[in-house]
Amino acid sequence: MTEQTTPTAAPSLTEAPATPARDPAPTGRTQPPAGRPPILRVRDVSLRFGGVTALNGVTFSVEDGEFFAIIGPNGAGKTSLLNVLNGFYRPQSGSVELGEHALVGQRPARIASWGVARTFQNLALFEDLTVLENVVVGRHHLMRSGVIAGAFWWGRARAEEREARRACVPLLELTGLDPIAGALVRDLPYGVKKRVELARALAMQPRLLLLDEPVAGMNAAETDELAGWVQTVRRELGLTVVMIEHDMALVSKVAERVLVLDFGEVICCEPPEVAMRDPRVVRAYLGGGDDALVEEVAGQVADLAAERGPGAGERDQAGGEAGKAAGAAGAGRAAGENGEAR
Amino acid sequence: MTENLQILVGGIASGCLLALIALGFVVVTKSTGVLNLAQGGFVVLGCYLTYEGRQSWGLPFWLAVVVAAILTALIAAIIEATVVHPVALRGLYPPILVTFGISIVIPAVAAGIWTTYQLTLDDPWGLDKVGVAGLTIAQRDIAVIVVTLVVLALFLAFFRFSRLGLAMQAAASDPEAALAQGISDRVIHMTAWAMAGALGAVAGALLATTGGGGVRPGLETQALIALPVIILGGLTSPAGAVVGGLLVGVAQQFAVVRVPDVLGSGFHEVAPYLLMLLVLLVRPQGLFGSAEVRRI
Amino acid sequence: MSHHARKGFAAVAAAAALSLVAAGCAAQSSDDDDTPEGGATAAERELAAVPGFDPAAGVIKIGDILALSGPISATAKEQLVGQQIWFDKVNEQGGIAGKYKIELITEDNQYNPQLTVQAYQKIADEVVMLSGVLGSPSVKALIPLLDRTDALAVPSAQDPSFAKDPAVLPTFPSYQTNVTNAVSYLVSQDEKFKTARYCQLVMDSDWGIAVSEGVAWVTGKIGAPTGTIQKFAALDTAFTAQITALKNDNCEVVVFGGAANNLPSVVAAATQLDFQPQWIAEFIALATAFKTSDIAPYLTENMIFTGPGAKLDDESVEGIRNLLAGLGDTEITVQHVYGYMQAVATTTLLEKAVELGDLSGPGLRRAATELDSISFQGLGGDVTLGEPEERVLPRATTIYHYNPAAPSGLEAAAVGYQAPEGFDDHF
Amino acid sequence: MTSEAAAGPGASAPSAAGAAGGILVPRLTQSWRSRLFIVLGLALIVIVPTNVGSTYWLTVLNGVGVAAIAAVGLNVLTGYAGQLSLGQSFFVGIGAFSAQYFGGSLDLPMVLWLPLAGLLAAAAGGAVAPFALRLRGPYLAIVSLSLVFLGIYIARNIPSVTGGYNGTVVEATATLGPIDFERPTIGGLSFSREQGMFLLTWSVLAVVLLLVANIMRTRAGRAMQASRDHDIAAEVLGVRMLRTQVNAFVVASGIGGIAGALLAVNLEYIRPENFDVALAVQYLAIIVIGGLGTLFGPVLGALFVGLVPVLVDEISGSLPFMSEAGSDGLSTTDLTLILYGSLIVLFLTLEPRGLVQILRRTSVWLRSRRSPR
Repeated sequence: MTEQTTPTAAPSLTEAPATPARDPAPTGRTQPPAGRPPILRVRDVSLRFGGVTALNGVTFSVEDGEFFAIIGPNGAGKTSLLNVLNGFYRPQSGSVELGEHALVGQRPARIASWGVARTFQNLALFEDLTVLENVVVGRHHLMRSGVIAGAFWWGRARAEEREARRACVPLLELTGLDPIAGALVRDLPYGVKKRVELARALAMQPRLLLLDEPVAGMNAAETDELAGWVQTVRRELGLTVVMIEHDMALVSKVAERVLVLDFGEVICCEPPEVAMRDPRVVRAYLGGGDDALVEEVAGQVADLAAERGPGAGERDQAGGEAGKAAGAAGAGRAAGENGEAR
Repeated sequence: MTENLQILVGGIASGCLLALIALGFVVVTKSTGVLNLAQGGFVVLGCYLTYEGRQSWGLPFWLAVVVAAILTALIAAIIEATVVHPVALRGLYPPILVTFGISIVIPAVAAGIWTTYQLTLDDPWGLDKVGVAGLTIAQRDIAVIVVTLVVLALFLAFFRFSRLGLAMQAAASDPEAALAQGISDRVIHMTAWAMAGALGAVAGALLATTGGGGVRPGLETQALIALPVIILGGLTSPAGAVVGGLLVGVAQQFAVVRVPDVLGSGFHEVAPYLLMLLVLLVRPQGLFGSAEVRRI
Repeated sequence: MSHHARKGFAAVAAAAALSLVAAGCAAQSSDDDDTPEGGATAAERELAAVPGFDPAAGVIKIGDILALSGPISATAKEQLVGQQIWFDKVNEQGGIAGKYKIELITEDNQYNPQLTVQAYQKIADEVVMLSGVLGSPSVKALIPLLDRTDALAVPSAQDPSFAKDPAVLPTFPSYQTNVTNAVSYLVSQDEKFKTARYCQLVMDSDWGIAVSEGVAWVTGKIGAPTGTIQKFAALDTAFTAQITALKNDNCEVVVFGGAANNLPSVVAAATQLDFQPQWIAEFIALATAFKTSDIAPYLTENMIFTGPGAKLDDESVEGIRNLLAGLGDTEITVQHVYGYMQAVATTTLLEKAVELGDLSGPGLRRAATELDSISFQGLGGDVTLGEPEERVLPRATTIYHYNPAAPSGLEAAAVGYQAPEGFDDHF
Repeated sequence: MTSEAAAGPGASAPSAAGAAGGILVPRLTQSWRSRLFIVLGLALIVIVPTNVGSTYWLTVLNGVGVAAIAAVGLNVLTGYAGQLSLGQSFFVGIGAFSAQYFGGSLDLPMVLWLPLAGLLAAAAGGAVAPFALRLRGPYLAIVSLSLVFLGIYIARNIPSVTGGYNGTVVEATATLGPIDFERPTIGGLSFSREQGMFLLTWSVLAVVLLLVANIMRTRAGRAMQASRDHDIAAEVLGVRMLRTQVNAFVVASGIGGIAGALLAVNLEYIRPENFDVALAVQYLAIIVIGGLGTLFGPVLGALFVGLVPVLVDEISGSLPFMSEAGSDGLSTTDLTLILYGSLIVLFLTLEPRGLVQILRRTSVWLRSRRSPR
């Protein structure tokens, strides 16, 4: 059932950045490696709510077909960043470009029509519609018929409806939802609902898929299952994915690069095995602390990672620990940001 | 000038009555999230129970009002516990419609018990008046204003100082916060309805004084007039209900005499709604309401 | 066409086929009306059965549609009692033409025009006519239906537009007429009213418009100055603003167009502002409860009321005598008189229809044209009948002073007063 | 059957994606049973008026039909698009007075005045829709209520169209080509006005139901339901809120306008006060009692709200404790109101998802009894 990724080489301490203190400017590979063109460019984005700075000078880009993860403690600004990407929040400064489109200032619906799809941390399904109808909504921006054509069931509306449903069937099969296509979403278990959300996002035929903590609230088995689905569809459809996730095991298993946010600022952007041992990252998750403690935890994380290796089938202990640490550290902070609190 | 002041005082008195009814709406909406269409029913119960207290039990006016308020509060709490609570959390519509059903039943029951003849409460003020700085003010109007102030003070004290009041405030922003204090939402909802019942009853008794037109059927519709008030002030703001009530009361009185004929007949009836729409254009959450944050 | 569209067509076809099978029992063949031929010598002939009248049982059924629930049901019920008293009296004396008993069927319209139509549909096949339809809007809503079925109703309403409508049998003077008479009465009592300033405090409704028409006409006739017209809504309870405006306009006479639930608040505001003009109001503005309330002195001091009736304790008047006998211990009100008069109009018409030998709708309409007028046993002025366009509403109004000692607080000052100034044709 | 059980109690749709392309064509009906019901319903539109002679019952049923149309409209806005509205009687009023204006004053035929009434109301709905975007829940409810008061105020002040306070007799004629619904004749048999009106009213209801069903199975209707269930998710999926809102308001008020036009010809006399708050609340009661966001909910709700008072009235005449007409005490209408109000409370407490849900459960229960596993 579950897709197994090839375990990446065990990370080594030597790859860790030399400077442990937080740099004023983000370091690491915020630019994608040469070769593949970037599909998403985020430049110097700052977002404030009243007096609270949610994002501060965030810059990075994502290459075509990349699996990109964003991590950070609670309240770091991850979901805010996602909300900027799909137009739900409008940053005070900075630019976001998707291919040739400038996204800042556009309505979410418009951005969606340019191929940005998204899932939500807490389920955001249409509970009183069937699985199929939920997925067909994903094709909304690909369809044209209006209310009058629909009312009279005229040529285009009818053809479009059939076409839309036909196009959704492979997606339902891909996500294993085809046997329950006619079921009301309200009646489905949580894990299945997550899949529906994924299928719905895929129905948008996205160029860029944003996943907001896709495995939040899931147990290890469910996490693995969903990770499998995500890997499958990404491979099958050749998607570019940007994912927010607390589950370090999942991140290190699937992500090619990790952007670490803290207090709305980028503190590093590296492959996961590098980022997770970065003392700045550890410090961010601990919410401060002296150097000795940071060293100690970083060492533990590295040891655990080396011992178990990322990408193990079960929930990764190191990731789990880091996740818990993140939770504990984050809880003490003034979160002040919507949707971040679990 | 005197004329304007005179109209202003009249507007304040009728605004206070609106505020009392609106407070009944607000306390329920704030604490339980339900828009209570049965508030007009409490107005009806209040005036007829006061009448009953006066005529059948021979109580003095004030005592009759207090007894009526307590009885109405009890009835309201029982209604909440038996029929409203089971649906209170089932979306927006079922609770509104349940209260609509109740709003149909109460006046019909009252008509069956007390007939539809016009009755008199024999209140202590009658048509008495006092002269203040060149103005003449009806004693009943002064009573209305004083009662509103007292009720408002009691209201604020309850929310500020009592454990239940604090829990209700907490519950308004986060239902679990109240539970954490060991007070169940059942108690909070019943208390809110009891308060709404008492507020409606007091307003009903004051409405049914001689100066207000006497005890008569159809008083439940007075609650409809308070609807723009609660939106104007902000659905969950007691202060908004009072300010909104005063604004509407005063605006309506001036609309009666200060509006040119070109605006057509019946203008002062829609004036509260126009005022409400005007405020909403600027502040969609009302004067004192807090803006709703959209969450993902 | 697609698969299921064909199915839809099949469904419609099936429905049509079914309907043809089913059609029939509720349809009427176009030429089956066998209404009796009306003849001048019909008196001896046995009356034909019509809906609401069974010659074998000897009972004529009459409908009354009025507000038996809701805010004005108390007064409506008094009207019903008044009607029943006269019908009982007629039945006691043998019935219509000495042999047909009257039976009254009541329906509640809640003062709602839409429900009035529904209520009439319910009893239309059981009654020969309506002895009452409460409320001008309700009567207006019913007229198209009455016209279509050639039926007839007595309106419990005072809209002058009903005078010449063949669907209704008018009984009462219009509001316009009452106002005209009241003003004329004042002038006849005291010369000062000839030059007094006339203002109005009227409900924002068709009633208020009717009152205003009356005031405009009569003040024009006597040459009195007119002042402000203040309006209010039915639910208003605060009148300080309106009374302030009336007072500032130096109004000496104020015509009040409002109901009993408005009057106490108006008096309260007037007392508060020490405003004491001469008031004119309809009897509808009164409630019995006022006699024991604080507003009674003000009413006694400042108000006259218009309405039908006579001295309410004057047993020499036939109508009053019958009402008092029928009411027993219950205190007589003008609403009783009002209902009683509708009953008198109804029986007068029925007598004529029986005499003409036709109790059908068209027969009743014809009876109304054959009648010259109807008198009301001393309770009100005659209504002039005849062809619809010739009909004239009663012109006489009884003027009452307020007196808590009198029955229902009304003491007749002038019975059947008719303004010498005359009336506008369309009143 | 088995897959249905797996999908939960609420799912009645077929479940296998591959099964005979079942899901590829969004069908109006899912089973032969519901198809049978529809055929039966269409047949009743003709059978009822031709077999019911009582003008009273026909008048009651005509009222139910008109209310059902208006409620179907409101259901689009409130049930499907999730916007709580207490303003439907405003749009019904626009339809009613436009019917009289176009059909009566201007003497246009029904093929013009009926759609025009709908269009005018729809335009008004489209005009207020953007304001509703900013308001939620009870706020929108009360703001929409203000439409009703404003509507009455405006109507009173344009007497040339509405007759002002006096109202106006409706002169618009209900004829469609050779068919005169006010004096229908079929094969030499003539029918009463009430019978013709039943045919007209309930046929329009059937058409309106078909249109709404079509909307709800296609793009625009799905967008409404999506924005009801999760407005933010819908927006992120490319659903334009303003467009969806305008669509819902236009459809809802347009249907309301058509209901108003039919109400006008049914009543024959209309006045501004007809279209008051009580009517608006009644429409809301209808859709909630019937079942929000369901196709036939408004029809069931209208039958309930229209027939319960009438039936109680029929029964209460024989009850011993009722007061005589004219005397004090509990009147028939008061008893009716008490029972009607109590039934609303009872129904919503027992089944907040309405009569449709009760019917569904009953039929599931019946089927499970018939075929025990």
